[in-house]
Amino acid sequence: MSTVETAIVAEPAGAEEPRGRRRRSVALIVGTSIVGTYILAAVLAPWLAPYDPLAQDVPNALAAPSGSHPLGTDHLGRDVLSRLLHGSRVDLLLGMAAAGAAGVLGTVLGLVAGYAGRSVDVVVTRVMDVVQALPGIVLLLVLLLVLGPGAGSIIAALALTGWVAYARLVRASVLVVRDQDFTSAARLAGLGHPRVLFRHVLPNVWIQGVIYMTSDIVIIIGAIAALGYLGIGIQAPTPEWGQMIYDGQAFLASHWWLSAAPGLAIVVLGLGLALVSDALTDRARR
Amino acid sequence: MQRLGYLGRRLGYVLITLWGVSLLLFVMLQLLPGGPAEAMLGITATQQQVDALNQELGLDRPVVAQYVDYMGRLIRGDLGDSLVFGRPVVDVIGDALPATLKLAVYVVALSTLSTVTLATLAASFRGRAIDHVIRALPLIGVGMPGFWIGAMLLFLFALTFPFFPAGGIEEGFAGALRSLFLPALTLAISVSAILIRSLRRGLIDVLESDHVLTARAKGLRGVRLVVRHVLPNAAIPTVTLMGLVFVSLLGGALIVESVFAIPGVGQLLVNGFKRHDMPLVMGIALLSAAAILLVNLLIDVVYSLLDPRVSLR
Amino acid sequence: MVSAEPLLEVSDLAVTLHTPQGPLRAAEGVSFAVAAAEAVGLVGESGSGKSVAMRAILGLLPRGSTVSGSVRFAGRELVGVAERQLAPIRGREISMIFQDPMTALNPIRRIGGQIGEVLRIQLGWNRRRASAHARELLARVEIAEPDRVLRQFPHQLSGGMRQRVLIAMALACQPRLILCDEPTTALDVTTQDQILALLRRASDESGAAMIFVSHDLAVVRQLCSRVLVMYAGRLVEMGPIGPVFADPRHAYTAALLRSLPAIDGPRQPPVSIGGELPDRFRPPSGCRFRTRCTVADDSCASLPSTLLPVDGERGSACIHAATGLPDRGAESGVSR
Amino acid sequence: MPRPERPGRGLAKRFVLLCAPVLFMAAACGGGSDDGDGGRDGEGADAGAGSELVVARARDLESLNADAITASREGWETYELIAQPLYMGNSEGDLVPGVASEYTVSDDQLSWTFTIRDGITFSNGAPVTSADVAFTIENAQEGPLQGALYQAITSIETPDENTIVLSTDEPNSGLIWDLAAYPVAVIPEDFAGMDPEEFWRTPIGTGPYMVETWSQGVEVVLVPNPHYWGDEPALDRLTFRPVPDENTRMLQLRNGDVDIVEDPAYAQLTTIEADGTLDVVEFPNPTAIFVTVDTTKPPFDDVHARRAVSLAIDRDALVEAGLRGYGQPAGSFIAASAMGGHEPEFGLAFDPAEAAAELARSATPDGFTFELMYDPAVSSVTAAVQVVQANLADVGITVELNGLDRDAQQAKRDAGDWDATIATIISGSDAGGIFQYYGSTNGFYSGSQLMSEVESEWQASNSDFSDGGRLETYRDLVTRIAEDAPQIGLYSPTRLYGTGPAVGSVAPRNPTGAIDYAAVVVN
Repeated sequence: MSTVETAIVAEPAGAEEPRGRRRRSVALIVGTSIVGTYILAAVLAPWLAPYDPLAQDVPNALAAPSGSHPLGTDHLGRDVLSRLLHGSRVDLLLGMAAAGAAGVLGTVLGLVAGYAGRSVDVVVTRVMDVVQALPGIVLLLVLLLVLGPGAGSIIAALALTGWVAYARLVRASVLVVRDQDFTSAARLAGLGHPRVLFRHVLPNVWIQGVIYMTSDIVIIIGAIAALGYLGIGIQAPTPEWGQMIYDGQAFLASHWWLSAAPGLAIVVLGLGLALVSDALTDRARR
Repeated sequence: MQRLGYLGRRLGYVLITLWGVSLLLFVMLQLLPGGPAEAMLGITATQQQVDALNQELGLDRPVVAQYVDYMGRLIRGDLGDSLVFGRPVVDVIGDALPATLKLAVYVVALSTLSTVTLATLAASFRGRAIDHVIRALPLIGVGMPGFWIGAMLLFLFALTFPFFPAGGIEEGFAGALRSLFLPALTLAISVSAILIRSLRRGLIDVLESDHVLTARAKGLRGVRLVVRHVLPNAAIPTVTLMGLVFVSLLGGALIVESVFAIPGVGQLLVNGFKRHDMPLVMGIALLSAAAILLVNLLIDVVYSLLDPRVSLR
Repeated sequence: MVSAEPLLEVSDLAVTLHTPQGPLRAAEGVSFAVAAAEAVGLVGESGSGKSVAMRAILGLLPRGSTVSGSVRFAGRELVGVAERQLAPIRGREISMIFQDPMTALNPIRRIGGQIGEVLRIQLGWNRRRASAHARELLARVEIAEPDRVLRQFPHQLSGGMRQRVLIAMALACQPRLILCDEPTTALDVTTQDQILALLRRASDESGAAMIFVSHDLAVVRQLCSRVLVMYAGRLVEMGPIGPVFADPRHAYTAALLRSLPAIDGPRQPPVSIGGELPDRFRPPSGCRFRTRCTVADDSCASLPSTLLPVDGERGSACIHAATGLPDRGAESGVSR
Repeated sequence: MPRPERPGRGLAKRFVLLCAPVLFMAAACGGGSDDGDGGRDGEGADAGAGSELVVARARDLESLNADAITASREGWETYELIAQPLYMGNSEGDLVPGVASEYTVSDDQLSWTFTIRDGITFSNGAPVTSADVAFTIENAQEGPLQGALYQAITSIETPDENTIVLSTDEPNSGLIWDLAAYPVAVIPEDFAGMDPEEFWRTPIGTGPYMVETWSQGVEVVLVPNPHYWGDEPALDRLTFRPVPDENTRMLQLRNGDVDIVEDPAYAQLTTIEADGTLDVVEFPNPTAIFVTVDTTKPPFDDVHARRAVSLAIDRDALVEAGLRGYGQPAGSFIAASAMGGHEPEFGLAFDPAEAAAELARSATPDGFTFELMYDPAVSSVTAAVQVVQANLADVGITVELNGLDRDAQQAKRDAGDWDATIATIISGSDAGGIFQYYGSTNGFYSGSQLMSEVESEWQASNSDFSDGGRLETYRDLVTRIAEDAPQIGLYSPTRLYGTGPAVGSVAPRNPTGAIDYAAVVVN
């Protein structure tokens, strides 16, 4: 009912910056381009990296950045730039895999809980409470010790602890969408429950999941780094940003770039993902 | 009245969930390779020696019997004895709890303070340069691992400019304030990243709302307007996030306590895992689970107090 | 019946809003005066700038807007004055009632507190005295159980009741001018009449002047003694209700009246106005209605924006105004 | 307490398959060194007035219970400052009188008579009597963790207040070494009337220091024992603090919060040396880091494959990369400095060409792949295994690194699903005990055929009380094991400390490089 006039007066809905629509699309473009470059770096790492990330050159260890080694060498004489590029392969792809797995698991359970109603909902919510009641780190520590180290078990562990956030998000959205007219209309038209779920309910709900996933990936990369610090992270010698940061930390005084380079890699990725998440949030809010 | 009924029901749920947590943990800890006996005796002990110790610790009985026994004692508040420290788990945790609680309170204070100021600044100058800076700032916090932020802060403010001690806790209130500032800041940086974004969004929505316009038409302005009308409404969605933040706090504390040598519960947990001190690990996990569930319950109650439209059903 | 010293004198008011598509001149060259205890109607279609003009008086425009021209209230200039000086006037000398009662009240605070607040802030009353007066105000706006409503939250009240609360809030400090921004548009017809009756009685009793913004001429006729008509950000006609309604001297006013279902007199189908609103960023030169005006001719293009005087106290921005609308306007079914 | 299934000297030594922080100590570790040797020169003695030192350690002190501390080096190194056994090992690895002033062994080598040092008292002033020693040994025998070590003692008699006679069923030349260990550090009878748990919070012993306060996880503060029988301890207050993060430990040293740092990060040693006010202190430490392989199945059932691996490893590069130069290459799991240890020529050889030749002679001439398990928590080991991986890759042997904690490795070993693992052993001053170990752990789990020869030759040495003969046997065993290579030596790290300006001179207290805090010189 708001007349054009009120719209002007109350500032165009949804856009919080004066330059609104143009502003938001810039964020999306910048965000997706950053994330895109990271994905490219991860995929093309073997060709982009000047050296083999595992090749050691102990006598040449801790060399300062130079022409041959733009980011210098680490404490075992390996080229930091190459390890950084290959590191994206581990961190980004692992992050996406874990967030994806958690997302899928969470969305499915969220959908079922939200849509199936009463008994199923109570059971799933109780399970969600139990998983979320435990501090994430405890569950991660136990899972990793049970599953043993390695990328596979880290993805499984992160997914098994991370799915609850997605499930809660999706379930909440499903509860809202479930009673709306178009869902009951679809039911009336004789569509079976699964088809209604995936054809009608899901399209309205997945955007929330994607938005959360963008920030979840950064949190997961942080978690992988923390696991490395506790000694149960990615296996050496595989290059991984968190481990590179920790290894470089001992040389903070003399070789600050050993930690700074991977640190910057994580931050810029975080920035990219946040911009994408912001843009998607605005789009979803309208 | 109606709220007590709700509280009763929710406390019931908390107990059920805690029981679920204890079951999940007990099963998973059985899956861990090796056991406390091997951990205590070292790899070289003869198998017969290991069996003797297991028998003494009651670990040779069937898992179900052990679980029933554990729950029986748990209900009486007895978390058993720590294998490593040789003292009741409750005492061991009790010794370490003050440090973690001081840190947690300090982080909540720091992050709330920084969140409210930065979010209000960003919202009131939305769209301008300061808004973008404030929105980008916490991103650095989210991405960076806690141990790196901690190491940098220590390097800068405990060595290069020695304003703060390099880790540990000093006696007394002032001592604690001084010595826990850097660790609390480390955690606050990553925690407030999420809170600032949420409060900023909340503030902008409220600043554009009709009822703020009405308030301005009544002659309210400046701080009085923000405090009486803007903040209370904007803070509601952020309050619900506090629960999520509190959970991530426990994980972060574990790392920060190790970096800053704070004798807290996080340290106990890491060492408990390394030394296979199952009773200690179970005790800490259960207590933190209880804390998380109670905090979530508290937040739901606060939410209903803050927003009358939400009824406790 | 303009009294000697006008309570409110608006001269050449112009407002530019900051929109995603760039700056927008929402109102321009608006000049009028309001005498004490006088009820003036401000009418126009959506987007005519009527609401913007009114909010400009109290300086309650959205961020980034700019205001020029002058608004003098009881001899004091309000345009360009710092918020610190404006605040004491808002709610105490000039109060405002908004359009949508559902969102105009703070959802998480009780009604009593929200009404009492303006008394405590503007008059410095203590909590007890403020809430007592709040109870009295609720009674005056015909709310059944004032004591219960004082303790309730907005979501517990109907739209009509909330609008009564807003009126009570506006009357609290006995302001000398009440600005009403389409207060009844969001209400159903029956509640609308009750609220209008309430507003008339309130302004009569308190002797407060009133500016009543609406796109509904019937409502304005019921409440106001004079009317100002705005189109695309400009005043196009001004004058006492009777003569303007009977003998509109601007094609737009005439068209507006024709689109009004005649309540009294022969039932004629309402005639909608042809064409659409002009592009707000590039309004037509001269008279902005000429693109939709059935009597427009070349001379309209170069018309000055000010109102031309029409027999004494009336004004119209149409060059044909002085001579009355030519016959061609007849077939547009203007009921004289 | 059920007797272990193999009577005899019991498991005198500990051996850990992981270079985890839990390192065990061979026999000869004892309490404070007596007057003779050590860095205590004249002028240091009276510098004690008002001197305090704060020491930052990697791990927290969890318990001071003589039996439970077997799991933490911090535990026994603190306890050794508080309580002393009958005899103690000094830094050169010789046994010196402690609570006992002398001892004699009977002709049939079955009974040992100790005379208690006259006038010696506990820190609570009570004199030390033979009853206290008897109680100490009986209490040690009941210890769930260390009790097995002392089952060999079948009878304890106390003819008078100052004499105690211990007898065994079989001759046991190493008993004196077992008695020079912390589990049998002398404590007052019946815990001096205190409840055991309370006693172990502030143990009473005859050592130079005693516990003033101990707040878990924060610090333990030691103050001089007023009734100490030896020279007055150098410090008025000695504080140990756990600081888990190695960088934080370093920062506390550099900004003066602490005076001594244990286990400084290797990477930061260069920073310490660059800082004029700080020093790196390096004590010899008879610890060997080595690889032990499963010889019962391919690829390591073939001696040539094992020898190829041994020859392909560049041990100097290991010391450089892993320890930044602070240590020496090791050719065997017996440290060269231990009695009976030496530097076996084959064990230290680095000859990729010869390694390739050995590989050619092996069952898999074109190379093979194996999994190497290690503990990722120790940064020097993590660096070293990556160098080993690169070295072996050069000769066509592919190493898959697998960082597992101690129990995960134990589980794989029990399932027989392992190829090789990194192990650590501290061989105190006497290599004999480690060979006995070798037998009892099936050749450090390698199942090596050499194991039976090692077992029998070690048994023979047991009854040979003359030093010459025993040591010759041990040296020969070291050489033969190195050449058959079921165990491949890597390196021996030295014991490192970072010291601040307040620390004058420090000297080791025992063979494993613990600082003698009773004799430290403070500036």
